[in-house]
Amino acid sequence: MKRRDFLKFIGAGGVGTGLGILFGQAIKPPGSKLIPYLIPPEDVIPGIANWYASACTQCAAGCGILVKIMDGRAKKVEGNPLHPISGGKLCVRGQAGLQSLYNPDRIPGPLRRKGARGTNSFEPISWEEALSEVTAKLKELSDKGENDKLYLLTSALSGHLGRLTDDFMAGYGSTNTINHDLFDYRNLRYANSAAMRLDAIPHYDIENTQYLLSFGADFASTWLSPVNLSRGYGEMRQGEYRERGKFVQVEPRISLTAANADEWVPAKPGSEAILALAIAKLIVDSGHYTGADASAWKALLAPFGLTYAAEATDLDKKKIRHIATEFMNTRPSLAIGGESISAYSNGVSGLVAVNILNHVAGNLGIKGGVRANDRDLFAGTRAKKVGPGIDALIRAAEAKEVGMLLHYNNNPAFTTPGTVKAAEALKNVPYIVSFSSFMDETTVLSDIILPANMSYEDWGDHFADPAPGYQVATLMQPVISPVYKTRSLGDTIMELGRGVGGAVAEKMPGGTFADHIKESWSKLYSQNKGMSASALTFERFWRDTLATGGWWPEGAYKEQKLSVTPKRVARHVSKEPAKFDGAATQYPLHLISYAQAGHLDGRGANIPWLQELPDPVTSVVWGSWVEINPKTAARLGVKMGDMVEIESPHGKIQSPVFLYQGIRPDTVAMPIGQGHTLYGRYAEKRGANPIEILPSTVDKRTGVYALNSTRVRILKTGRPGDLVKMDVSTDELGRNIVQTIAPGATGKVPPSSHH
Amino acid sequence: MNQPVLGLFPHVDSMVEAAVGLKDTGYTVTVFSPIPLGDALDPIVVRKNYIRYFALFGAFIGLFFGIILTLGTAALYVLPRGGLPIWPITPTLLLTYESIILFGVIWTLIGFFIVARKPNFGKQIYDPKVAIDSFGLLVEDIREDKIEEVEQLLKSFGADEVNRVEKS
Amino acid sequence: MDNISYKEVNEDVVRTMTKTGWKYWVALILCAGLAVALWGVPWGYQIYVGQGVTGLNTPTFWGIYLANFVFWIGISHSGTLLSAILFITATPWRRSIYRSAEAITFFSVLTAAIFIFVHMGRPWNFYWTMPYFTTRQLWVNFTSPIMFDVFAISTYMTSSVIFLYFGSIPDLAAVRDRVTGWRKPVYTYLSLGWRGTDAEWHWLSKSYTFFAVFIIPLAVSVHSIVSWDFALSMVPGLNKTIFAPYFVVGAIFSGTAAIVTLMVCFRKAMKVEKYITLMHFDKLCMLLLVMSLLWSYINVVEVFSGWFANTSAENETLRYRMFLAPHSYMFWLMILTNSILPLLFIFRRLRTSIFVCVVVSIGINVGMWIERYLIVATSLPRKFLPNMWHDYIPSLLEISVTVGSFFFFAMLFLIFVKVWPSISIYEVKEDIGFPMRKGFKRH
Amino acid sequence: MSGILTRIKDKLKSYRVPGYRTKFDYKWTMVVDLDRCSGCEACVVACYAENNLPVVGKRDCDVSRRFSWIRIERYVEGEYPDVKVKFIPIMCQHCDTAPCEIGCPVYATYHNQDGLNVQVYNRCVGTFTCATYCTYDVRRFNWFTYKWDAPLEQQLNPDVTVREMGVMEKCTFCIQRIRVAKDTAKDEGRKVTDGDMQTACMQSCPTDAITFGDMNDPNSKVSKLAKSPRRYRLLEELDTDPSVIYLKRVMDDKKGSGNGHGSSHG
Repeated sequence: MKRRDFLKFIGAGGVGTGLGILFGQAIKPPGSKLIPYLIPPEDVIPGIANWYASACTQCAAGCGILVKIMDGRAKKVEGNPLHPISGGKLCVRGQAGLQSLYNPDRIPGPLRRKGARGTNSFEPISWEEALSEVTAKLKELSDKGENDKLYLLTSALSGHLGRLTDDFMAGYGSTNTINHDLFDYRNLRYANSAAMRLDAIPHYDIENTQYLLSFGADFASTWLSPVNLSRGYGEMRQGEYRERGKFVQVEPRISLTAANADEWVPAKPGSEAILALAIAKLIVDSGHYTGADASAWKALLAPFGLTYAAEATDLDKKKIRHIATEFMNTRPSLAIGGESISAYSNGVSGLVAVNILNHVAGNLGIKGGVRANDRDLFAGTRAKKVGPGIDALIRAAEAKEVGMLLHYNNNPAFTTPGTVKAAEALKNVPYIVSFSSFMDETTVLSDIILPANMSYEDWGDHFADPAPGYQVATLMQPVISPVYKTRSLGDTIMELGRGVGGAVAEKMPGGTFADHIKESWSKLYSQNKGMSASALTFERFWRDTLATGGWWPEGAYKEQKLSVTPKRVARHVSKEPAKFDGAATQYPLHLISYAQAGHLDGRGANIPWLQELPDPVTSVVWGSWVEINPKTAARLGVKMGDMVEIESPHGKIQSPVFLYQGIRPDTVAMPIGQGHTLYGRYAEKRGANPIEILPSTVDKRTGVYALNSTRVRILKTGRPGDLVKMDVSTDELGRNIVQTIAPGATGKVPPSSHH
Repeated sequence: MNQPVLGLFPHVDSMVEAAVGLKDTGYTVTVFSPIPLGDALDPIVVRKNYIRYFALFGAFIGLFFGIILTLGTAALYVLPRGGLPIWPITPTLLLTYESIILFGVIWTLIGFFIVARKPNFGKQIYDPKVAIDSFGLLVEDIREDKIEEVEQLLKSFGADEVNRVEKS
Repeated sequence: MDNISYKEVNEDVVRTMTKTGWKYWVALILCAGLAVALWGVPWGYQIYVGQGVTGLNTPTFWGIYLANFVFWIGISHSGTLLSAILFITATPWRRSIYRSAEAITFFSVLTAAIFIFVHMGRPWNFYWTMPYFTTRQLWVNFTSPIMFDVFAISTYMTSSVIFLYFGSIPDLAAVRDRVTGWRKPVYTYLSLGWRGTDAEWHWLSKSYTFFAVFIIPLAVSVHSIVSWDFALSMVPGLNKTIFAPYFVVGAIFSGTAAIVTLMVCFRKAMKVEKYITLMHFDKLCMLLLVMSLLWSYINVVEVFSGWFANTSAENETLRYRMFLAPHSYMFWLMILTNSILPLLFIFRRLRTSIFVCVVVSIGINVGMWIERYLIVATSLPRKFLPNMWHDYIPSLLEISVTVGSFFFFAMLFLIFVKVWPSISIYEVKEDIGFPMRKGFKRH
Repeated sequence: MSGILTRIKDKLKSYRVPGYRTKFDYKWTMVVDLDRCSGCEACVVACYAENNLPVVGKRDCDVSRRFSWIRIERYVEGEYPDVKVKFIPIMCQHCDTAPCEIGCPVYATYHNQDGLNVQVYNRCVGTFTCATYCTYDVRRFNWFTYKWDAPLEQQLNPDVTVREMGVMEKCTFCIQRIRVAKDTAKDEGRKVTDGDMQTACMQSCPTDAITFGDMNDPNSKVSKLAKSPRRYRLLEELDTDPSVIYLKRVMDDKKGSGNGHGSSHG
């Protein structure tokens, strides 16, 4: 054999061997290897999770939630599918609650002020020490006989915790319970109470309506009960076995909700009430309204003629008439009033106007309209009267009439206009106790901090307001043990009450707050027929309730007539438009401050997920911006991202420009939520807070600061801003990305076209 | 005992003439040169091109290697991707093309090593001058009595230098 | 080359390897130092911290590193491909420059190959792209253009090294005879016992022909495959059928320009003007001119067909590339250097002016680098969904690595000229001709 | 020899290859009703929570390195006062002829038996090819090894890997939940049906815009919704055959982009 041939042979042999190995590999069954790198994530063996029902406390809506617990840690929050408010769904803030729970900037345990007030200098102390110090202070105040100088400042506390604090205050001898939240719908409550004699916020039945006319209600992101209303919205649009409902939004800018509307009606800021009344007048005049008091309505609405309204609202007459025609002819229709109609100096009037509109169109008390809610299960014991507002506390503090302040879970130093100087006022209070979880602008003023558990770590209950037409009682249970050295607020209050002794101690229930909740529910069980009917014994009922997350008589809606009479509302109807600070010549632009989807009133700003969540409308992350119409911006000579100064008669702030076609040229808008000076690493020194430059204008009837009651001017700074937005281009360039279909091209048509 | 003789020529043509003459006489001649002489050597020796078989063989191995590698391994783990067939044609062709070239090149090199008997670090007859400007003519298989004659012959053809050489 | 003797050639070439002035050492240390400082250190940092130190972002996942990769692959096309084509077509002027040109090929392929690892997210797992048997079910996807790359480039690198080494064997033998000390055994082994017999020369030239034949289609396929990394995607601006010839032409264009630039430096530094003459520059510049015209033609075709298609995606990419991108002036600079300046080579006077050659060839290399950069950096930022568009601006680190790669390449070349006969001794001698009794006879 | 061939054949059969061999067990499909979608982004945060997506901070957001596997894109058209804002949630489309899968040299991404486009983090070497080839820009790269400020890491979902630096990732259709549903169904000796599992985004969506299910099951909700006359798929002209079906938004859009005549641009 020649050498060359030998090599050929070797070569061929090598190939043959390779072939053999390959075939050998090929016919092996899969999975006979060592730990392969070929593991798609689906083969990771899932762990076993436990689910606990509770209620979401990120806003006041009270969605029922399920918390996924693995290894004693909360992993995910999801809507409780059984729960009538959330129906298994949840909004951004609800989802992000866990990052509030596990926030690295939570106050880890009791703190006592060390340095000067407001310098954020605290030292950790033990719970015993903290409780005894506060008890001593309470006693001291009581000994001085200044019991009525004790103030309690909280967000609206839900359920039995609220009742416990009421008892505490009553036992102590003080009536100064101040509930404050930037968006707590006081105007809405007041207007409903005045117009319809309703204590509870009614259920706005978006789900079943065929025509939704919204006056600036941003229900898709923040307004009232966003998850519940959004669920209704989805059904209204594409629910099975029904026609597609039409949706018109009146708002000076295209909010997230307005973006979903079929028509956007950019009425001039402050004129929304006039528009509502003008539509009501058209309806009454057309003879659609057949009530006995039609002539009274006619008289009341007489000043709101179409010409006047068109001029005041800066809208086309045809458009107003068109809306009026559709609104009355489409059955059922529904008008709702949100922030942009209520955030003026005459906010209550606007909301009353919406009620009038609903009344004359015949939308009150019907399916697909406004449906009354029962008083919650506390009826009679804790009426939801509109109590004193934050301005009462600030006035008292300025007058040095506050002896001691108990503060929990809100941030007036951030959410009240800069001109009010809330922080300055609170510095006059000799002793402030805070139960807050985060060191924010208000908490830092306190002398001692007794951090409360978060809702995931604590017992509690929530009674939905607005409820979906029937009562919803949600039970909260501790789903994990406290992450930090915090204590149940209920336990703390009870212990303080017992420590002070006397009348307070008597009012305090025995045992722990957990016992108290169970006991209270057993009372509810025995008082409430629906509850007792659902289970044989209370223990059984309690076990079921803990598992399902609460109690609600599903679908037990009681028809309840609702009406508005001219007499009741006459004093709220006036031709006088909203007042704005700043002369139009000097300050040519209206400023709209609105709740940002993720941050609401600023409370979400310390949650990294929400900071990094692009704003649904502008896609801006990690900062604030000011929305300006491109035409206005061209006139001012500013472009996207430029830093500008927004100056009102009460101050100025800086913010980068966001050019937005969807805003009136005479209006600029800024989101609320950023601009914290103190609120943990994720929130601090980021963006600007538009509330700082707002006037202290309040609606006298409710004490609510009017967010949209100032004009501003925009000044160039010449510097680039720090705008970070995720959308580079919002121009579709004809690429058919979001495809649309004209109404009527499918089976679902807007009902108005039937007429 | 054969004593090889190396004649160093300054000119190609004289060297070739000498080589032809000696070869015709029956001596074994080997030409050393600093440059490839190509067809100038045709009068002395014509060689067959064996390299082409190696190249062809390498190309065939490459062909099989490419096909087996791509198709065989695809059968090893059946992982669909992008809606392409598990045994896709175009990539197989492409990779086979590359492997044909790779193996063709490698086998050509191996072929050269074999037919040129390289590397060879053993003792060989060599004169560094042939790497510069001399054309060497090595004459082997000389009967002992003919050495002088060959030397004379080389000189007469124009060799600068004629040496009796040994393997070094 | 009439006045050069065979002996002189040997002496000159060996001199370039053995006589080393201080300037050489300064240059070498400078290049090596800068290569480490500008490339090695930042790359180490990037591996430690992550790809986040680059300017890459969500639509623009490929940036300057990929541009460098394509650029260096392009440079590589000068040497081996030109050498092979000119060898097959028996072009005489190839002989004194092809060795260095092949070295350029090897070093630039090496640089390019390293850039693949530079751009990877987890370069420590690079061997997962190699087809080898493991018990952990690692295998490679042969439908991936990246896999084509791995195959093509490793084949190319292997073949180029063989081609370079194989052609050098007789010269290594010549060097072996002339050196002493540590060099002696090194070149003894490198030359494989070459003697220069007629049989050796015969097999050498036969084998060499085969290598050349193998290498020409390989080189064309390599750059086609590199272009398919882009062209097989659906990204507007990358998904172009013309990319394969475009890249091949561009590669030869840039490679030839690189040869011109390097030859100017080389002949100056090594004082080998008598081997690399103005005639060589004349020929190379003619080649450049042809390539420039071809390149311009394809470029026009690319732009025109994109414009003619008149789809939103194509239009946007073109608009972005020419006017809107952060560095859109680069497009026009590229047109100047690649299409307009080479037109100077129409004139023989300018073809033989070293100054013009240097200016234009450097310009072409800059332009060709820009071309690769623009292809990547102005297509990916404008993909299909306008919401996700995002400009790409390379970070300082990326720029430093890019600059460092040039020093790395220079370092390799500097080492090469000292350890390898950088001018083919025996082929220059062929150029001189066979010494006959009646003088030299040329082929 | 024939024995070997049969065994190879059996092996090939044991993998159910989508589309072109035998039918696969499941064909996971997502239907997104753009008429329901309000753009509230609840899905985005739900995805962050479920899939351990890191928060990258303002600087990295600025260079477009945000991690959301699902994002809401918004398109604004018209001038004041006739402005239309449109939203579309975009996540990995799990294309049946996915461009990304072709690109990966190491099979870190490929099609699995359920028609899902899976990503094997362990295998990924980070060549970026998949992300470059992706026509929907849904792939996300771990530019750094991201850290969670303690104790935020206690929230991390143990069913989902935390990815290290240099690895590509993307929406998985919540494959860990699919796995749980399949396990449960297997224990009960049946196939996975509607209601057995929801993806995190679908679960949170307040307007019920997102529906997820098995297209091979003719009774599933997605099968029914997919027959809607409003059906379309994103960039369908690219022929990537996505598993995500969109239902057109009902809108009085004068341009009528959905009615076949694209608006003129360029």
